[in-house]
Amino acid sequence: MIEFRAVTKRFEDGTIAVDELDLTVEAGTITVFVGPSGCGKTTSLRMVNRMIDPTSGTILVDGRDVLTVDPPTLRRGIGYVIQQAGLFPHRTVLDNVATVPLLSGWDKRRARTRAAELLEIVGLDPAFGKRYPAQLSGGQQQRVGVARALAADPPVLLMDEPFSAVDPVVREDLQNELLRLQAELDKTIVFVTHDIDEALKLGERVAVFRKGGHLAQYAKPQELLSAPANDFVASFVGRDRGYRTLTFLHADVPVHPVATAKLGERITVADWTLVVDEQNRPKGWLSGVDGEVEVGEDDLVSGGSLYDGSSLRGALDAALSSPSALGVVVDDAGAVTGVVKADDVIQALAKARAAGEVPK
Amino acid sequence: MIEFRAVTKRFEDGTIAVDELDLTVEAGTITVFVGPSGCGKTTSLRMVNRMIDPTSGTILVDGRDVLTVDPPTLRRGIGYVIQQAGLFPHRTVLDNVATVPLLSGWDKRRARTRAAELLEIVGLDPAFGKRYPAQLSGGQQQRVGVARALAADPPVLLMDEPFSAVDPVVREDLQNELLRLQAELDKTIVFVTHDIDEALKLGERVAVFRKGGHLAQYAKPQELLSAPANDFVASFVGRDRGYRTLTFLHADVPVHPVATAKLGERITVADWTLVVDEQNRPKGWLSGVDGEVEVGEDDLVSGGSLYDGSSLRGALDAALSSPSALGVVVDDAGAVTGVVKADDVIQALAKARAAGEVPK
Amino acid sequence: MGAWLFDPAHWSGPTGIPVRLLEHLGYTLLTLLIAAVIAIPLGAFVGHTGRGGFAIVGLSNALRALPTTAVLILVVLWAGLGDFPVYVALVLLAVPPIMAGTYAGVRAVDPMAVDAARGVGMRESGVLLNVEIPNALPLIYGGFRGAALQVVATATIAAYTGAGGLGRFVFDGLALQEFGQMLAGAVLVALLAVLVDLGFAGLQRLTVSPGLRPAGTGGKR
Amino acid sequence: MTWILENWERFWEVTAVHLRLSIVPVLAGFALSIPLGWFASRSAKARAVLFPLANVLFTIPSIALIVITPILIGVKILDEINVIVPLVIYTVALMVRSVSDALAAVPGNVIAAANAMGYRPLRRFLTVDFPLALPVTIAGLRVATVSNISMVSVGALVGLGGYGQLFTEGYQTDHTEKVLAGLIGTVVLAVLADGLLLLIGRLLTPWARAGR
Amino acid sequence: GGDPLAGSGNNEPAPTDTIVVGSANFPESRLLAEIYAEALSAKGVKVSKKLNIGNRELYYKGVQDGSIDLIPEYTGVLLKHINKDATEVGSDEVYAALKKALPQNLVVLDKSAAEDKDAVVVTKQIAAQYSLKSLDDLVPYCKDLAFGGPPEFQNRPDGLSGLKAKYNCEFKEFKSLDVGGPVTVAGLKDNTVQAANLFTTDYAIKANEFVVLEDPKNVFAAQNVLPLINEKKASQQVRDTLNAISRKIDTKTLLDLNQKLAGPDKPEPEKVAKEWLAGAGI
Ligand SMILES: Nc1ncnc2c1ncn2[C@@H]1O[C@H](COP(=O)(O)OP(=O)(O)OP(=O)(O)O)[C@@H](O)[C@H]1O
Ligand SMILES: Nc1ncnc2c1ncn2[C@@H]1O[C@H](COP(=O)(O)OP(=O)(O)OP(=O)(O)O)[C@@H](O)[C@H]1O
Ligand SMILES: [Mg+2]
Ligand SMILES: [Mg+2]
Repeated sequence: MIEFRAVTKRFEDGTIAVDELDLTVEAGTITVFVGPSGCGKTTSLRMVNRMIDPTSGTILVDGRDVLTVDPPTLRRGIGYVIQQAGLFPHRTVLDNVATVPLLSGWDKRRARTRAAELLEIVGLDPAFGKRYPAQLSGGQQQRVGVARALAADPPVLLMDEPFSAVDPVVREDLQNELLRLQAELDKTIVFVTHDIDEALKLGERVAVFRKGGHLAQYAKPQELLSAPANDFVASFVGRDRGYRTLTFLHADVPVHPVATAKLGERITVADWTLVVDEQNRPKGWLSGVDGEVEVGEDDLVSGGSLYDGSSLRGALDAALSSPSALGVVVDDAGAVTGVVKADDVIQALAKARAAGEVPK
Repeated sequence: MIEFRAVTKRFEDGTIAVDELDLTVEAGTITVFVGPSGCGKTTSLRMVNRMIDPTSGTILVDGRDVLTVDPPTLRRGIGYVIQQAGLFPHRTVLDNVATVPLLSGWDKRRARTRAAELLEIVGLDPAFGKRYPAQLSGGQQQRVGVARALAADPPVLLMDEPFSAVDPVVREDLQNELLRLQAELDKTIVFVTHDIDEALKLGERVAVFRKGGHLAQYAKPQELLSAPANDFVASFVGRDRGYRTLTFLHADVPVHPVATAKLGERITVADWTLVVDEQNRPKGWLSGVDGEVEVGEDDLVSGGSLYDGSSLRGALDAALSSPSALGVVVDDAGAVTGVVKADDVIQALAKARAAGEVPK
Repeated sequence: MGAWLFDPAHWSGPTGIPVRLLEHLGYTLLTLLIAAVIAIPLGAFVGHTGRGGFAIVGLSNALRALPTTAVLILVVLWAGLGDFPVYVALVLLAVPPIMAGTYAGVRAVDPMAVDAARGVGMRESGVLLNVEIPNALPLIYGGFRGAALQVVATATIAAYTGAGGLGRFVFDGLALQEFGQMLAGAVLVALLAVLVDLGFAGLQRLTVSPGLRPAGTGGKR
Repeated sequence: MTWILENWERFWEVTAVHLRLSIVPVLAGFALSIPLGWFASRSAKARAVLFPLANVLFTIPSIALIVITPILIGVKILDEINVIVPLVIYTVALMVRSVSDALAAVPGNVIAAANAMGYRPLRRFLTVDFPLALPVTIAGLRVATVSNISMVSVGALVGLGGYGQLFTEGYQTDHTEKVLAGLIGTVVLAVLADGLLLLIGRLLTPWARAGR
Repeated sequence: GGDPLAGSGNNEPAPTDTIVVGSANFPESRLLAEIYAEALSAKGVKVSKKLNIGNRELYYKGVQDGSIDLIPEYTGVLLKHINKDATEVGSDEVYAALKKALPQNLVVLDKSAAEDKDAVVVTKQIAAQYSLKSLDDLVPYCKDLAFGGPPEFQNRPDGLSGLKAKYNCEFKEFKSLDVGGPVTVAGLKDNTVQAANLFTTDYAIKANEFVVLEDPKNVFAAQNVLPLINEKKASQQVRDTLNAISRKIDTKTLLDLNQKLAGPDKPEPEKVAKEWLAGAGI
């Protein structure tokens, strides 16, 4: 657990980067600091491992005032993933990852074994261990950065815009990787970003900062969306708040049966019919026509997104994107189990609201 | 108009960056090239102003084969906005903007006057003219980059990830600015990005590239969303395709009357009531209670996004985000004119589909 | 010159070319060692703390201005003949480039890497020794090799005070109007400089991490 | 110091000579190293030839070069050109690398922007590449200037050395003050020249300190 | 030739009516040059100075190519420089031979009585230890002693080869030092060398109580001071003036002047020259 108690940081030139911050990061969760550029996210983060010391106030990590701990010792117990990885260019990937264990006095062999394990954990082939950072792609470097921070198995992990240097596709991979890792490792993670989508995706709780180092809101993501504390948060969280709120609702939506047909079959199609393959996986829609037709590839209207039962958002999008207005529901194997309707989603939302599941 | 005719670029090391590209960029439109990193967007763009020459194929700008024009002359007629602005650090902002006019032989005075005008056009205070690029924020630099490219009033503008270096908030500003400018100036713009949202927002037509320099799809944004040509495009365009499709639909949604009340009034609230201020601007919702109450700030449930009549997307989001499930509709002055319902949006979508307004 | 250089008589005895070469090399190496011991810690410290950079650049430029001959003469006038004045003059010559190279090298280390070093819990000494210096090595070598070239060239002046080294040939050749001998001396000096530089280039290759080689040579990508 | 005050005229005279003998080579060497450095920055082959050559030239002992020069170029033995030519060679040897590095360090996107706006090569070099290379170039020029000022003294061997004269004379008469006077003169001159170049550099590159 | 880069200054070709006075780069030569220059300009001759021009090898070229017109010289060494094989040692013979040996365009004027010869010098301690007075006494010990002198001393007939030929003296080691300058003095004092080549008028000999070894076999030729001048510049007035100076200078004068130059206040040669001229009534 990390507690900020009335923490203020004023730099020598008078800039107040963080202003009377009070905030508690729960153990075992990912907490995201988000806000526009220059709002004090990095400064707040770096006060935790004493890369910066606060002007006033107290920061406790697991109940201990960080100012009472010698900084290098403190830092060895706190993983720190820096923007653009910040790897040591002169060391191999393996030695980069082994840094903290070696600093903490592990013997070389053990540190390296551990480092090799970690490379696997973050999804890198151990063969990369012998390369130098310059020989890796941006996304691979980020993974090494995460592995390095995890090496000494610290209970606390600080991550400062760790994924900002990679393109959106790789970024999504890394985010999913982080969520998978956290499910296994259960660290206390503080994650800084200025990308609200990333914050909403990763954060169990999100702290929205605004210029001047003020905490504008500290809440669960769904709460930010449905009940932004003020105009700043509302505008920062951006449009689509209502739609995004659905991400966090997992209420049941009724799944309706749907008429299906296989390619090559001869059928009469009165209404929209879902064409599937041998494994019952969706191929596309056939719109209603008069009389009997043979189902051919060319007649198919391709299909809209699929709904895998994850959240109301997926259900609504499946329905909205489907030419038949029916969202295709699939199981884990990708086989069709039925369809959902947009109306049902809207009713499910209303029900969830009434049940108080949507924060106000 | 820019035409790519069977254009291929193979670099010396054998990399095929662009493969048999056939594509026509209509005059007076913004065309966006989008795709994952390394897919040949930049290469395609730079062949237009001969920063790179194609290995085979022809590129015509306004009907003229670019290979027949001396490169510096060609380039003075084509504005080019480079990633991270690429401003000349040793020249003032004004002189940066005046570069091309001076190169084209304008006298200094006239070039400067023109540059000062352009600063205003891109939304910069002319006082910035005397500064050096290093004294501007990232977003301001981008504006200068755009102004510089516009200086000689070229009919064609090439923009290579011009907004990638700024944070999302500033980025949105710049995008809006560009759309506003284009509405005035009516240039032929090719815009490169790897951000699909940006592509969908800015592009009248979007070319999706895939690795190896292949053109995966070239279509209007709504068509990409509703009818991706293949799995690559579908996955690149990402989730929320259905929801995003609504952005491009401007069908009418019925606006229902809503019960309103002013702060301090004493009323009986049977159902959700919208509280407004003196100018009839929404303040928040009051949920239905028994008996008469005085309308106080504290009882308000804050309110969801507002719908200004722009697109079905806005209408749906307003409804989804509202605690009352009623999306508040406002006029240009921000005054309440009524509410919309999610169901109505879904029906409007169905109607639009039936009318063939959603591409298949 | 060729005649002088390839005359076997000049290749033996206590005043022969091999002896002079070794003497010259001796002056060079010891000078570089002393200069490195002085300049690297100073440059590294200033580079690390970031304080006094302006002074370091100014100081090293002022030191470069000291005419080696004058320093040599002064020290001879004060302390008498021998190797000491030669070393004083040469060390003063070698310090500025090594110091400037070290300073610039440490300053140029990617601030992210330095930040990360602190972030993982290295102490300041560790940051300097394990991250900044190894990363600064290419530039340190740059300064060092520049100094080596200068010292090899200038160690010639040792002969001015009657000491040995290849300068002997240059000065004697000058005094005797034997331009063959003088040129041979000059060529030997240049040759030695190239060899010394190659030697340090090899050392650099061995001691600088492959991760720091310019892109393309650091292995496949 | 008293020597300087008592022999002000003579001191002034050697100062003037010293100044001339150091400024001329710096200017000439700088002018020569710009095209050479440009060439080196463009071509790896040129670098492979120019840099080692510069290194070797730099290592030829100055005494030897000063004495050989008149034989090679056939001017009178007491001509100042005999000191100037070797110093030009040293200056070029030092500066080629600086200029080349400086040009190579000009940000690629700025050059791309210039090309894209339709600059032709020469104009681009004069108005974009070279100005942007100035800070690094001037840093190199400062070193070259200071080295020149220090090296001119070697010319005393042929009766030309500016302050070098004071060294020889002081040395032969066991006159420490005179040597010191020359030393002080050299260092002061060097520091002044260095400061002047620093100042000129700042005036020429106002953008370098813009922003933070 | 004129150097277009060098701007104004020393380097323009002197107008034909100006005499450029040069000197070698040791104090005595500079002093003598100053005396010549001062006396000439007092007589209304236009004079410019180019002093401290290295060794004879350099400045003699300068005299030949017209860079300088007048320089103080020493009969013996100058003769040897022009004619390596010259064997004359006596004062008058050397002078006569020299006049003959000079090229067309150069002349020497009257020689003075002042002599500044090469000599082999040892410290008082060494002289006492081996009881040395003359080079003859040195012969048995040559092989045990290190000798210091200018590099050119090794090959000169009036150097090591002369010592070997006439005295059969071969030293254990030769150390290249400077031309009768402080390095040589320092070498003697700290016993780096036990015997060394200095010049007889060097004040350091007296100051350090060195012992000058006699040279009965005349290895070292006579070295009378005289002006070497470009024939075209040697007008009668110039000749008269310089000859008058030569008449006034003897070895004692040189010793006194050198002592003054080496004095604690290290006066500039120019000043010493003026004082002497005033005193000598020229
Ligand atoms: N060492 C410093 N001295 C003075 N001001 C500083 C210093 N470091 C940061 N600041 C200022 O403090 C404020 C907060 O900086 P901080 O780096 O914490 O912002 P941030 O939220 O991380 O921004 P970004 O998203 O750009 O990384 C900024 O205004 C910044 O300019
Ligand atoms: N000069 C070159 N020589 C060899 N290959 C090159 C060269 N320039 C680009 N490439 C390669 O061509 C391909 C396309 O590059 P391009 O720069 O056009 O990609 P891009 O789509 O703009 O990518 P990004 O989004 O990263 O800017 C890449 O594989 C790249 O590595
Ligand atoms: Mg930050
Ligand atoms: Mg690109």
